[in-house]
Amino acid sequence: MMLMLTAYPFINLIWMAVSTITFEQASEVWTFTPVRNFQDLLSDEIFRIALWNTIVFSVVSVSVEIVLGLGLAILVSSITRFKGVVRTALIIPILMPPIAIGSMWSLMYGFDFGVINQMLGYIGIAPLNWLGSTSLALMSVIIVDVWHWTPFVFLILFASVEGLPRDVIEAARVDGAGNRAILFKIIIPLLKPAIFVALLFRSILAFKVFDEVFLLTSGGPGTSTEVVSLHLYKVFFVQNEMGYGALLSIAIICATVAFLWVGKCAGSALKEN
Amino acid sequence: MLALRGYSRLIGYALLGLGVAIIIAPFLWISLQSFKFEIDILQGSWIFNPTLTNYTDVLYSRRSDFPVNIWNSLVVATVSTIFVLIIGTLAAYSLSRLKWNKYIAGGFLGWTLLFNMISPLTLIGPWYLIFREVGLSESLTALVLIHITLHMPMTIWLMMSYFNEVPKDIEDAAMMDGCRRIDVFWKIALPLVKPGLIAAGVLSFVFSWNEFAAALNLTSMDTATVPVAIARFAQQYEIQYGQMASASVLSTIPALFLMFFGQRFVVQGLTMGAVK
Amino acid sequence: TDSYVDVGKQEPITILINSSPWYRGFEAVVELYEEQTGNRVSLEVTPFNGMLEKARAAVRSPGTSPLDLVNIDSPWTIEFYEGGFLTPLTDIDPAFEVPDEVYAYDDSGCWDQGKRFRTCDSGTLMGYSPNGNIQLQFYRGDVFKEKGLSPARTFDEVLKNCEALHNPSDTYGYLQVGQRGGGVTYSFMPYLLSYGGNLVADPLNGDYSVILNSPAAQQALDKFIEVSQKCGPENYGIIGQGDLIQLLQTGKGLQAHAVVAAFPNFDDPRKSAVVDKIESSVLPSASMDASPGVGIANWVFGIPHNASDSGKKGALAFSKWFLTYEAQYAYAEAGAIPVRRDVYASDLKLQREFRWMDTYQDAIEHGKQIYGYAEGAAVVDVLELKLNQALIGELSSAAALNAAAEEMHKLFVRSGRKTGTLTPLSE
Amino acid sequence: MAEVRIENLKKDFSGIDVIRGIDLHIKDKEFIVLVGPSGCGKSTLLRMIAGLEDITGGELRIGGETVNDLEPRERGIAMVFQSYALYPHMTVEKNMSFSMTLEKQDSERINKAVTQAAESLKLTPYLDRLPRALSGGQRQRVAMGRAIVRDPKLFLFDEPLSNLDAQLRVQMRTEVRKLHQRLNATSIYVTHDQVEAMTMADRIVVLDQGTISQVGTPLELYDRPANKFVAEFIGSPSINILPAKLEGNGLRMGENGSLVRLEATPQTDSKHVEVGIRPEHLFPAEAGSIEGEVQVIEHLGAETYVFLTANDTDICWRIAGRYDAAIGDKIRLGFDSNNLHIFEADSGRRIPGPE
Amino acid sequence: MAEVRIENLKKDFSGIDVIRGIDLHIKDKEFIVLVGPSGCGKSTLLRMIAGLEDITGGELRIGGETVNDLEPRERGIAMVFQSYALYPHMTVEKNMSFSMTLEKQDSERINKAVTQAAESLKLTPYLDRLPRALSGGQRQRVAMGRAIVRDPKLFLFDEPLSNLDAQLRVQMRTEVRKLHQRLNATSIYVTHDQVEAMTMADRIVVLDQGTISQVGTPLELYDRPANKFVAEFIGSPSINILPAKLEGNGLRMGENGSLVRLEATPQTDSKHVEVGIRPEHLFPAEAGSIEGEVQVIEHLGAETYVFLTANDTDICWRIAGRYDAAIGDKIRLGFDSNNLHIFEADSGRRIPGPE
Ligand SMILES: Nc1ncnc2c1ncn2[C@@H]1O[C@H](COP(=O)(O)OP(=O)(O)OP(=O)(O)O)[C@@H](O)[C@H]1O
Ligand SMILES: Nc1ncnc2c1ncn2[C@@H]1O[C@H](COP(=O)(O)OP(=O)(O)OP(=O)(O)O)[C@@H](O)[C@H]1O
Ligand SMILES: [Mg+2]
Ligand SMILES: [Mg+2]
Repeated sequence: MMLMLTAYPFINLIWMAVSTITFEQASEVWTFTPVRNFQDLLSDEIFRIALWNTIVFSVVSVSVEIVLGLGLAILVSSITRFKGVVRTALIIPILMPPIAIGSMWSLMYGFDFGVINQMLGYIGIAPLNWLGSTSLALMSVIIVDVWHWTPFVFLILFASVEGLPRDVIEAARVDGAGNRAILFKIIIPLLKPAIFVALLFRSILAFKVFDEVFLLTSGGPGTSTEVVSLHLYKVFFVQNEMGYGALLSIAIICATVAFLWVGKCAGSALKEN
Repeated sequence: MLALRGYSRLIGYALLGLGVAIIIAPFLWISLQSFKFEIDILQGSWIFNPTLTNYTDVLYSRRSDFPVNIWNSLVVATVSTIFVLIIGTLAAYSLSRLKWNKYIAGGFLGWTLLFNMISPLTLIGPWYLIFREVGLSESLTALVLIHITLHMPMTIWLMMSYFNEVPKDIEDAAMMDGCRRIDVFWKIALPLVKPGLIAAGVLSFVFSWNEFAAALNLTSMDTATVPVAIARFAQQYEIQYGQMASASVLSTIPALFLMFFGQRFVVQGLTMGAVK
Repeated sequence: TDSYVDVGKQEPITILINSSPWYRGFEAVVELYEEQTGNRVSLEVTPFNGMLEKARAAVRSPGTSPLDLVNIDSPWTIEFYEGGFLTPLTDIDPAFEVPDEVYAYDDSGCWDQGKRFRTCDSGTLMGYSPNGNIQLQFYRGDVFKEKGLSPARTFDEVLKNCEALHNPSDTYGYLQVGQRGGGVTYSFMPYLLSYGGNLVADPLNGDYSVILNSPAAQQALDKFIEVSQKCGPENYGIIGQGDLIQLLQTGKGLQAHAVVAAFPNFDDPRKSAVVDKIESSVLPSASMDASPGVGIANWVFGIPHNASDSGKKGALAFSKWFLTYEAQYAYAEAGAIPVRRDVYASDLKLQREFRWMDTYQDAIEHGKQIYGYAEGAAVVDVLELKLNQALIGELSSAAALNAAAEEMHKLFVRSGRKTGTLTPLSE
Repeated sequence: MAEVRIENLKKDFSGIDVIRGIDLHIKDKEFIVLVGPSGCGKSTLLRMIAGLEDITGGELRIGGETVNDLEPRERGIAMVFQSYALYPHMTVEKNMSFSMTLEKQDSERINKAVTQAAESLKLTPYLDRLPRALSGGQRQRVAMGRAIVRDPKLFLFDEPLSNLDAQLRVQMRTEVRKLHQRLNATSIYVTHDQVEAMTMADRIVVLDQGTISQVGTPLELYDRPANKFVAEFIGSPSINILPAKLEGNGLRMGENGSLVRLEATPQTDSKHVEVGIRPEHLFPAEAGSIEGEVQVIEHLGAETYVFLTANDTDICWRIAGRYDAAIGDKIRLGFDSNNLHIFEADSGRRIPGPE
Repeated sequence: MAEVRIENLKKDFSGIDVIRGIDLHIKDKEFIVLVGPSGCGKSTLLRMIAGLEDITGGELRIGGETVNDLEPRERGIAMVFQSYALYPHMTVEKNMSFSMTLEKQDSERINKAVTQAAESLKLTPYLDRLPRALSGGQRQRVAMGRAIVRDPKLFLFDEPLSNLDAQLRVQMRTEVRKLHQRLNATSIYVTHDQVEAMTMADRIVVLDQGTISQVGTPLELYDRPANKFVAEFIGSPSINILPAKLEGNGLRMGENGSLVRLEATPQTDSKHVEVGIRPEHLFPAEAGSIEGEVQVIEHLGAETYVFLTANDTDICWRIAGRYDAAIGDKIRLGFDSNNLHIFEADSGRRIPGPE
């Protein structure tokens, strides 16, 4: 069953990617048009922009989330009281349906009545055009993403932090390590496998980001927050171009793989130094 | 982990406090909105007449079968999480401890990742067809199966990383004590990765709880889940913020509760497993 | 009440309907139907964003459709007509016809497969509109009275009024949708049409020459941008239909054009700070001589080709009932936008809450369907981006129109239409 | 200056008193060996000195400064953990150089120190291995290496050689003492090995259930244990304890045993005493006051232990070289009254003799 | 029946040869002690017997059956791990009873076994504790307890007493031997403690870098070590090794030292030999052939070690009781030629004497 649920759609996807699908008399007509689909891909300006935005979005949001999630995980495991409460509080954002997050944040970002601008007003800062300015919009989306997904990273890493061998950390402390050294030389290296998994799945999820962008900006203003899955949605779904959409989807997978691979290389290059 | 004493204790707690505040402030704000009339929400008023209309509307209006939706979500999320945890931990354990052929294991893990990258948009169609063929369309079973499939990869990967942290020595000792592999898994490895198991469970539950694309297409009015119901408040031309807020609160709270009890259940199950 | 038509006993049916401001009206009418006839109707209510997916899934899959009557937004209808997914209503009952009193909304319910265009002259009847949404101009009656202003008839008057009204960020002089993907195109249509521009030359007769980048269109776009810049809030480039309506509700917006479906919101004290203060008028035009460009954004009810026979019959029976004067009257009373001319002409309009009905009757005369062809969705997508880019200043108006025209041209070439281009505007 | 002053130090682990008021003054450059039965609180005491356990009560001063609330790294301490606590993600080399890199020493110096330490610990072939690919003893040596590359004021060793073979242990003993001298550091060394305790210590501290039983030089403890507990704990095989009664300045062994004259009258009020006599102080004697039946003979090569029972008391006799007897043989053993240790039967306190 | 036959057993850890072809036949009910320097492969060998490490080459038979590919639990083995490997999530009691619950023994019996084991291990007060709240020695005892509640064919002990104090160790030693006898099990016991090795073993196996150096009873190994390695390894302090030259049936110590007559002519071709002489076989003698300068004196209480240098060779002299000398004193020591061990200088092989 599981195989069918995964393999069949995938094969279908590949087949679609080299076809053009139209409907006649309420039935599908598949035409084999690989060249045309690829040409479309090559000349798809918006896809390129979307890819770039997605990469920026993923790199920034995932790295911020990892840093914050790790920080929170370590802080929470370092406190002695209220651990349970804090942990529960910290995972609330992932409990909220993305669609609610999108709409409620767009309300919060509201230019005129949004609570964020209200707050800024109290401390004497002029209201910001969070979602409406091309320079800010992507950042605003990233902020929401960070808020939404940091708990994910936190949860994964917290479980791992709690299992770290205490005597090793004590040994480091006696060896003269301060909190900083313990963090960077002991905890983070020991957490590497968990960080890796968190990074992996956060990156994949970030590459697939849709709900937040769709509800907050729909890719606008202009193309400033256009991301690949939004583009895919428009092509595959709104424009009903299933063949090209499938190819796009495969291109996105390839891009994700490439992205992860580059990330891995960058990671090991960093480690060398 | 870190020693928070004196000065660094202050900073630590301050940072943590700030983090918690930033994370829950929006939620509290949203909860606040759920007690406002829409006009107060729109105007961002802080002083307003509190009302429960949003809640009554969400819970009792004809369009929104919210209690039913919550029930559906509970069923789907709980059942799929249980299955995901069982299958996922077993798979993860066997991958991390049994000597699998490198290519088979690598291929399997790679495939789970790749599958995770596919946009759900392109998957829904085939799934819809499959379930119509086998006569499961619009049933919760279909949704459960999909959620199991969707959330399995992450669970496997996560649990693998947690299992790898278990000292091999301890498992060896259990083998000496007369455990079969499966006993080692149940009685030693699983209890030792309890925090990880809970994390994976929470994530699988949450993802299932919030999954929208498949839930929308594979359910009907009777079997719709919470996210689908909530999405109805984002109607054409108008987002019904009040109802949206109250529905979010209503959706978050059972999830919180369930996770809380779920954790207990997991913990208890494991202790029982260890005793038996 | 006894003048409701008798449609006889029918099997239960399922209607796919989206949540929307007028949903409650529909729900009320369905309840009435059940009460009257004893027939069961279940409503499959989906989020707006899930409509199309569900409708497609139901009609495309093999086997019997779980839905018997589906609600389709007019831009999507072509896909369903052309793909053969709907049963012509006359196939179910040759005697069925839509009453004359029901607005045709620029023939949105008919399809001519040969011409690949919607027209009732030569086409078959595929559906009818359950909701006749169009755009109207809204303004604040109280403020206008106080300042001695009158509703704008031209866009220049809009600008003039707005000088007196615009006082950011307390009040905004004129609101129009600017969001990409949120309806900037629809919001721009009144300008385009009234200035004498259009997208394609003559689709009815198969001429898909792109005429978007005409000087008239440029004029229209420049005016559109000017109004946004001078009279809108700072984030005009991201204002969606919902945001706009809500700005009116909070009392910040003093003039605007928006969909009529929004109107009940203005008088709902739970949602609005301006109860009873918003008035409507026909959209402004390019000049006093030009006619206003009223874009129609209606929905169409159709019956899936793969619905069960009893379902088809039941759906048609419901439709008959639904389109009667009595049903439509009740429909309007419950807060929806009715589709019968005689309901608009009835005593309802005398009621304060239906004060928009007169305007509606005037405006619908100018109503136009904009994309009656299969490439519609792709064209909108292009326009949403380019118009938004022009609006926020990323592109000049000429560049935006040229680019959009070029892409549209490509689309038509690709689908094998007879098409052509204009000489590009100088950028 | 790293004298250590411990005043009324206490530790309880949520209700379990583990250290119950310890007073101890360790002089600068002293080598203290800490011994005591398993679970008596040795590791806990070391961990408190290192700053790894909160101090429940009392005061701890190192080099004159109260360090109760100081961070471990501010105390200038190197420690070998009983559980090794190696950094699993670092090679042996990195494990050993970690503390020096933290101090930002230049790499040449680090290199030299690590090479040297590895040399003396016989770890050179393993420098690039991760701890998980090492044997138990190798791990323990890495733990040792981590401490000895440093230059601390105070060394804490928690059973650092327990997993090493005898030969290596002898070598390491010498290394540790040398290091102690070279660095002019103060050392506290926990061990269960009698030889280590006797040979390495300037003074031995005997801990019993969280309190100090006796502090003194090795031979002081051996020759004049303050109480029965110390007498039994120091020396292996353990001292023989026989019940006896004081009669004037004579000592009657067992119920109706022979009377042993003592040179001086013991200063005590209690009549019931216990007499301790070390296994090596017994000798075969026709007229000996102990008659026992051979139960077990253990041949260690260089010496032999003969275990007998005399009047229901187990007695061990230690003989240099070989000794042959059959199980069940009856043997008469004598002793010199100078070699007796007399303890009050109830309190266990030593009754001072004529020393 | 649990005789163990090991034939040409080999293990390499991805390229590192750790066990290099071991042949060993352990008889049923035998108590084998396995000794060898740290890192020589003792734990690896045990783990292979237990079935925890794959066997790279050779054959392993337990009770006649080849078990190379059997699951650990099918081998009927109980094992104490060097690293303890306690179950962190179970109390001491659960840790100990785990194997019995797996066998679905009835709870009364389990209870009895655990209570008894806890008693003998002095763990009764800690039965409800989790391992992390135990001291090092207590943990080690739990590890021991886990093995001794069981009823296996074969016991494997990997340094099970290394973290216990001397007294407890002596008691545990007895317990283990008793257990071994009661259960009629075969035991393989790894230790670094000379006393344990000498007193517990039926036979000792000396391992050196993954190969067996010698197998024999304790005194065989002590008295007739097969090579220099065994001679040095067995006995603490270690045997003194002096270079010498064979001259007929005489032995010239050092370059120009005195000539020692031997009772029989050694059977060897090599002229250059090394002479081993145990520290306890030296005695002061005016005409002794070794003259050394005192470097260190170690007082152990019951005995004294004097370390001297003679002709650049370090020599240890072991004296029962006390001995006083000043550092730098010159001492002349003699020995009995019967007590000499002679080894070929190049191969280290023992040159058979007149035994
Ligand atoms: N996983 C491994 N990979 C490579 N080498 C290993 C691995 N495990 C052990 N070794 C090496 O194998 C040798 C034997 O190890 P083993 O643990 O059997 O030693 P041992 O005799 O038990 O020593 P000790 O007395 O120190 O416990 C050691 O030199 C060790 O470094
Ligand atoms: N976290 C804890 N909670 C409760 N009791 C503890 C805890 N840690 C240690 N103990 C107890 O404190 C006592 C002293 O422990 P400690 O580790 O200091 O003993 P030790 O003298 O080092 O013994 P060993 O020689 O066995 O290592 C032990 O009885 C132990 O059970
Ligand atoms: Mg300890
Ligand atoms: Mg070992």
